[in-house]
Amino acid sequence: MDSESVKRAIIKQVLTESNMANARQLIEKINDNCFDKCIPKPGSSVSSSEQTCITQCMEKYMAAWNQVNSAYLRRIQQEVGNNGGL
Amino acid sequence: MDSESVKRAIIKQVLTESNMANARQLIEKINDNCFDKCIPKPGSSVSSSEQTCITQCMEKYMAAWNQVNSAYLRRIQQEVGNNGGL
Amino acid sequence: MDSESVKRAIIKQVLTESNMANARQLIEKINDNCFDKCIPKPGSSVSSSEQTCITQCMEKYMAAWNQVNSAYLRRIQQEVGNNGGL
Amino acid sequence: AELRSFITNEQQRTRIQSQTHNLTDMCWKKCVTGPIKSGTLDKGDSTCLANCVERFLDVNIATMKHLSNMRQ
Amino acid sequence: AELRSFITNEQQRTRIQSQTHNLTDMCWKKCVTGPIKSGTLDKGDSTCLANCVERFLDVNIATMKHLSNMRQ
Amino acid sequence: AELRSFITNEQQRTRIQSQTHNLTDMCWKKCVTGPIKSGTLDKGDSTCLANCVERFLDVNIATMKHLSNMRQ
Repeated sequence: MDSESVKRAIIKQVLTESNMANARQLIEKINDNCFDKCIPKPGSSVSSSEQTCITQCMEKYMAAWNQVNSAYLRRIQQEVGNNGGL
Repeated sequence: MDSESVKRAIIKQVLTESNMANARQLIEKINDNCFDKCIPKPGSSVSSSEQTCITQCMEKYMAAWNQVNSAYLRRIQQEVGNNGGL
Repeated sequence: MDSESVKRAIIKQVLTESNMANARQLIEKINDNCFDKCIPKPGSSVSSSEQTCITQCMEKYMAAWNQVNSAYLRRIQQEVGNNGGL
Repeated sequence: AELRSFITNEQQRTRIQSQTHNLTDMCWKKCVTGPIKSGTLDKGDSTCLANCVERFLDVNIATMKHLSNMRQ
Repeated sequence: AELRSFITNEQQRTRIQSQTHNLTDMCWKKCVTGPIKSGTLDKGDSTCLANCVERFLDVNIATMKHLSNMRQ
Repeated sequence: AELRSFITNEQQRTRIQSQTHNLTDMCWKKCVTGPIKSGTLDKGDSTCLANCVERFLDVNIATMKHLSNMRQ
């Protein structure tokens, strides 16, 4: 294996691990927040209205994540522009 | 020390550390949840009714831990039986 | 570099890192608790009453930290005096 | 090899215990809401705790299915 | 050198993503307070989330300035 | 040897500071419940914070005694 292939392998490995860690954190937060919101009193099964709530909650939480991410990145850019650091 | 003794020593060490970490986590959770529940307004000493609450809360929390643990293990077994993984 | 200078350099490095970690934790807790308390409904800018609340909250939080720290240290000393360990 | 399988089992046991601590904390807050009156779980607490674990894992599985469908 | 700058960028990206998870969690609890009625953010949620991020960072910057003034 | 005892002391100081951060966070939430009206602790806040630390440590010690009695 030449040094260029080693480099590409390392980059691929780091990206995979970083994406997995990000997905894991997102799943944890969705579970905690949507369970809390949609299932205040856990019964003997997930009712159909709870199921609807959970599906909508997941989509809404991911939309919230995307919006927070954009707002955060925009602000970081702006602060870096203003005085070279957050 | 022969390799069999080394192995046994490692196993003992790992088990001890794992049990200590488990006990430490349980103690932390009991302290946080029972302090929160039994001492809403901390006074100049622990009153006798607060003391009763704390002792009962500890026992109840440990009973809850055992029940959650069994329910969790039962479900993991079931999911593994259904499709080979949680 | 002689061994005495190495030692002093290590001590300085450890102290700097430890103080930075402490400051970072304090800043995180102040941000979380004062944002929560002073900005219940985030608007399009920080209002002047919110700004006053935040400045006072920071000072109050640091005063609380100092008081908790003293009470904690006093109790540790006392427990060590009583039976040689917390 | 024997040692390796011991370590693997131990790591799994540690993950399960740690998840049990989180589940107990969360379900305790959801189910044991009144004042403490005894050191044992009454019928209502006990049913709620068992349902809480089951329903949380239902949500967990649903989230992972949803995300893996989205990716395809 | 190329690899090193990749690693540095990745570390920064990880910090930003991790901070995004914390901010989303906090602002979700502050802004999405009613029952879930759809899978999209309505206008009110959306404005609140954007303001929540901006105001939290304002507080963050104010705290760091305050502490660094104190030290001098 | 001198360096080793410095490191041991530092580790203890770090543990105490970290525990102080957790205690302050918890006791702040329990004791400072109204709106902020000044940058100093009033008498009520101050008494509550001191009691909060003492009572939390009482509970802490009681839990450890209880668990160690159970094991015997």
